[in-house]
Amino acid sequence: MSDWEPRIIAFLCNWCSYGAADLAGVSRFQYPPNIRVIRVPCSGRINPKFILAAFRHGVDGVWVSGCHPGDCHYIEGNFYARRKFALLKSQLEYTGIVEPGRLHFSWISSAEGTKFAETASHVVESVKAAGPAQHFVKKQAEVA
Amino acid sequence: MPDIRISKENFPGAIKQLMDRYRVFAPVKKGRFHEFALLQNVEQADLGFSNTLLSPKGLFHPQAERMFEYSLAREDPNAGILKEAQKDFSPRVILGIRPCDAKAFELDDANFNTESIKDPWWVQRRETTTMIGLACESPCSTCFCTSMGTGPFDTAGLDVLLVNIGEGYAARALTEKGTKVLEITSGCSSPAGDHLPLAERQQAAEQRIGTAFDPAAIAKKEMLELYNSPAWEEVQFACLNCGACTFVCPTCWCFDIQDEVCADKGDRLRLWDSCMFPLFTLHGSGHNPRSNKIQRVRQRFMHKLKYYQDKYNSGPACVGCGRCVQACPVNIDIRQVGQKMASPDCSCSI
Amino acid sequence: MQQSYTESIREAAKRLLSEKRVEAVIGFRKGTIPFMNEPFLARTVEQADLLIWDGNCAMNLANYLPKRTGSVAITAKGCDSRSIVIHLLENQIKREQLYILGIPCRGMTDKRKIADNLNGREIIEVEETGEKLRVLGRDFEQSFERTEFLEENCAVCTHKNPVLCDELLGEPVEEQQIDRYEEIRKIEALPPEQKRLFFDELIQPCIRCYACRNACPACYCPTCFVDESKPQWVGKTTDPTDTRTFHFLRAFHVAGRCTDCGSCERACPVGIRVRLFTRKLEKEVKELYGYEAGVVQDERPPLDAFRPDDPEPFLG
Amino acid sequence: MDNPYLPYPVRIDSVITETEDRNLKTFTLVFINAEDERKFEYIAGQFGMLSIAGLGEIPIGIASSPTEKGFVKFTVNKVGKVTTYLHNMEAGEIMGVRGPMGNSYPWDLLRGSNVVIIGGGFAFTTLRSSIVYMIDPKNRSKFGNIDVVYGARSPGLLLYKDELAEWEKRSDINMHITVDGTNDPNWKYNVGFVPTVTKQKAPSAENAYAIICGPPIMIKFTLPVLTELGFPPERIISSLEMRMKCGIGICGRCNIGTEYVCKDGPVFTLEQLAGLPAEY
Repeated sequence: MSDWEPRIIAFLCNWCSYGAADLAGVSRFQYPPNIRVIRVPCSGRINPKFILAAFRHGVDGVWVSGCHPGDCHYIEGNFYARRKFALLKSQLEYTGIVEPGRLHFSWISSAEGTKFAETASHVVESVKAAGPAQHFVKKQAEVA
Repeated sequence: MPDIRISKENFPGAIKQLMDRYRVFAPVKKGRFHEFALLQNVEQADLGFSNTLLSPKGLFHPQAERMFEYSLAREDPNAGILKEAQKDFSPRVILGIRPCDAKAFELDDANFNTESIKDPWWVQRRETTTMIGLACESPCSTCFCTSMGTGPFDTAGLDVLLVNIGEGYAARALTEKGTKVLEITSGCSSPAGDHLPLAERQQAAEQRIGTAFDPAAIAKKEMLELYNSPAWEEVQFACLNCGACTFVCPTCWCFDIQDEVCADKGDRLRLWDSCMFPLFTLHGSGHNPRSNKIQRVRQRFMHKLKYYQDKYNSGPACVGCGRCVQACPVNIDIRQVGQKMASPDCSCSI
Repeated sequence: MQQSYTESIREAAKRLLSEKRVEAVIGFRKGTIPFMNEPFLARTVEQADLLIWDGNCAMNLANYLPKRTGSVAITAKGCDSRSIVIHLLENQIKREQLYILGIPCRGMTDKRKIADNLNGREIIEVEETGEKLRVLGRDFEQSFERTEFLEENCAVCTHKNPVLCDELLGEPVEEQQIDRYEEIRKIEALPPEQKRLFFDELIQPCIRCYACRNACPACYCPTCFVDESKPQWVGKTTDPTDTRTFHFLRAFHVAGRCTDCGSCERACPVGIRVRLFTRKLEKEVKELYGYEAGVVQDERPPLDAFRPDDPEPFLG
Repeated sequence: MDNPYLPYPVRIDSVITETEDRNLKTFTLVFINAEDERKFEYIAGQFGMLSIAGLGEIPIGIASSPTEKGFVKFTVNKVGKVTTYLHNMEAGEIMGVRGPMGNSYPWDLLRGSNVVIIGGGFAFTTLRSSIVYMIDPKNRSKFGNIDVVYGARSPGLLLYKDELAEWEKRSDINMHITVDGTNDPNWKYNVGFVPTVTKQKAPSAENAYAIICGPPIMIKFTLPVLTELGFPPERIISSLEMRMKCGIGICGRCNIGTEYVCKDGPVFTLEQLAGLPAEY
C-alpha cells in the first residue's frame, strides 16, 4: 500500500477557487497532484448526489471549494450551499458512508493562490490518512 | 410410495440427509420475520412459522439477477458481446413451502414456461427444485386461499406434502422427485400405517378460512365494464403507489432489465419491477399510458383477478396468501377489492 | 376518549359537506385488519359516517394534498398539521382550499411492539377503549396499556396538538418536554466503522419497494432521483451501496421538511427503522438553525433560507 | 435451451442520416454469426430489440423487408439514453439484436386484397418493410392495388426519400406523399395533413385493408376518414408503441388487458383495440 495515492475530486467554483487554482499554477506553488478538478458555476450548484456519485465511483476524497460567504457571484448561492454542506457532512459521517477526513469544504477567493495550494496539501494529507475508500464504492451488484 | 411418518426427534436427521445431497432452503427466522434461506445447519430451519413475510418467489425469480455479463475493455476482442452469467443449478430442496406459494409457482409457470418461449432461468430452477410443502394448519385471518382455488392442504406444485401430526410429520410423496427425497431420508422415517388424520386436519384448517370473493364471478364480467367501473376511484384513493404489495406477492412476476457497468465490466440484470411505479410504463417520448395512480392501481387488480383469468382461461393470478393485505401501509385489502369486482354493481359490503 | 373524536369528526364532516363548504373530507375509515385504518375520502354525508378516529390513524394524511384541486377538509394530528404547513410553504396546496380539522393527538399504537409481546400468536381483533387495548386472538385475550405501546415517534413527540387548524376537535393535550435525540447521540458516539456497520445492518432487509418514500408527505417530486436515468444516480438492485445511497438521499431530501410523523417507518413492510436517518438531520437543523419543520407558518424551510452568520462546522 | 434474452451479435454496416433534423438514422446491421441471420427470420411488421452492452435495450420496428437478405435495417429516432448512444455509433462497431418479436401484419389475411398504407413521420419503418415486401416480384401478384399515403411535417423529415422517389415512378403502387407545409418551390407532391390527403385521394374500401401507423394525433383524425371511406374496424390495422423490456411476453410491462403488446401485438385491428383498455 505504500505507493498508494488517493484520488480526489475537487468541485471548484468558477468565480473563485477555480481561479485560485489557476493562480496557484501560474505562481508555481507546489501542491500534490492527486486532485481532479470539476468546475462548477457556484458552490450552490453542488447537489449531494454529485458527492455521493463521486464516492460511488471510487474516489477516496471529495473537496468542495467556493467563494467566501458574502462574496458569491450570484450574491447568495454559497449562503445556501453552506447550510447544505453542514447537514451533508454530518449526515455522511453519521451514517458511516464517509469516514472523517474524506470530505472537505473550503472558501477560497481567486486571489488566494497560496491558500489554495495549502488547502490542497491539507486535503490530500487527510485523505491519505483516511486510506483508500472501500465501503461505499459501487462494485458489481451482489445479486443472484 | 405409501405415506410415511418422521418423528420430531428424527426430523433434524432427515434434513441433514437432504443437506448432504441437495442445497436445502427452509424458513429461517430473521429478526421479527421468517424468510426462506439456504440452510447452513439443521438448527436454522424453523417450521413453526405461519408464513414468510416475503413470498419464496425470489428462489425462482430473484429480486435482482445477473442475466449476462460482458466486458467493455477496448482491448477485449469480445467487448460488448453478452455472455450468460454462470449460476448454480445444482439440485435443491425447498422445505416447508406453504401450499399457497407452491400453487403460485404453477400460476407463474403460465408466464415463464410457455409452449413457444421459455424463460431459461425460471425453467431450470423449477426443474432442479424439489418442493416439500408443509400443510397449513393454522391459517392467518388474512388468508383466503380457499376462495382462490387452492387451500391449506393443496398439493398443486408440490413434490411432497408434510403434515404436522403432533408427534412428528406425516409425509406423502406426490411426484417422482418427491419419492426420491423420501427414499433418501428413509432411514429417519417409518411407515405411516393406515390411519393418518389428514382429512380431519384439512377440514379443520379449511374451516378457519373465510370466503373472500368469487373469482369466477369476476371472470364472467365484461372486461371493459369492470375496467370502466367507477369503483376504482374509491379503491385507489389511499394507495401510495409504493411497491410493497407487488414485491411481497408470489404471483407478481413483472421485471425490469437494466445494464450496470463498473469500470470495464458490465452486467445485464433483471430486477423485480412493479406496475405501481409510474416509470413502469413511461415511454421514451415522455408519454405514459398509465400516468395516473388510478390506472396503476386498477392494473394491478385487473391483471391478477381479471386479465389473467381471461388470458389463460383459468382461475385468478392470486393464491390468497394475504401478504399484500398485511404489507399494505394503507390497508388496501384485495379481498375487499375482489368483492367489489365480483359484485354486480362493483360495490362492497365490508 | 378517542371515540369522541370519531363523533366530532363525523359531525364536522357532515356539516362541512352539507353546507358545501368543502367538496370532500380526508380522514380514515375502519381498516380490515387489526391496528390498521385506511385513508379515506368522504364525498357525501353518508360516507362521512364511515370516518373514524382511534390509535391507528398514524399515516400522515397531508400526503394526499399535493396538487389537489378543489376544496377539501382534512383531519390533522400535530404532525399532519406540520406537514400541511410545509405543503403551504412549498405551494403544494392553497390555504383557501383547505379546512383543517385539528385533532389533539394522544399518540398512535405501535402494532409491531404489541405483536412482539404475543409470542407469534395472531391478533384477530382489537378493542380500544380510552387508553386500554384489549387484544383478542383465536385462543387468547390480553390487555395492554396503550400509552406503553406508542409508535416511537409518538413517544417522543413534542407537537401533539395541531399547529394550524380551522377547528380543533377537542381540548388540547399536554405537550411533553422530552429529549428527542438520545438514541441519535448514541449512534453519533460510535466509531466510524461501527456506524457503518450499524446502518448496513439496519437497511439490510430493504426490498426497495419505496413505501417509505411514498408514505412521506414531503416526497412529492414528479420524478424521484431513483428514477432519473441521465445520469442514473442509484442502481436499482438491493446491492448494499445502492440501498445506502437510496436511504441517504431520501432522508436528505426531506431534511428540514420532515416532521417526524413516522409514516415512513410505519409503512415499511420489513420493519426498517428509517427514522434513524431523518432524525439526525432534524437534530442538526434544530441545533444549527433553531428550526423545527412546519411549526412556524411563514418561515422558509432551513435549506431554502440562510443567515449571514450561519455556523460552518464543515470547514477544516 | 436457446436463451431468448441473449442478443445476436451484429456489426453496424452502415449508418444513414435520414432526416434534416438529424434525429433519425437508419442502421444496417449484419449478423456476425451467419446462422443467427437464419434464426432472425422475420415478417414485415415485427420488431427487434436493439441491445447496447452497458446501456440496455430498445424495441424498434424492423425497417428492412424479409425479401432483403444479408442484413437487417432499423431506423431509430434519438430519444433517450440508448438511442442517443446509438446515434453516435459508427459503421464497424459491434452491438446486439434480439428477435424477431411480435405478431407482424396479417399477411395471410391481406392476400388477395387491396392494401392502403397510411403512415406519418418516423412511424414509417415497418411500413417501408411492408411496401418492399409487397412490391417484390415474388409477392406483388398476391395483392391488389397498393395505395400509400405518407406524410411528414416537411420534405426534409420524410424517411427513405430515394425509395419514395422510385416508388413514385412505379405503376404498381399509388404513392401519395404529403407534407404539412413547405416553402420549397420544387416540391412536386402533396401539401396537407395526412387525414386530409387520405380524404382527397379516397382509396376505395372495396376488398381493402388499411394499415395505419403514425403519431396519435394523426391516427385520431385519420380513423374517422377511413370509416367514412367505408373501412370497417376489423379492416383497419395499426401497430402499438409500448415501453418494453423482455420483448417476449414475460416481463409484464406492456400488458394491456389480456394482451402483451410485445408478443400478442404490436399489430392489432381497430376492432381488437376496441375490446381492450385504452392504455397505450
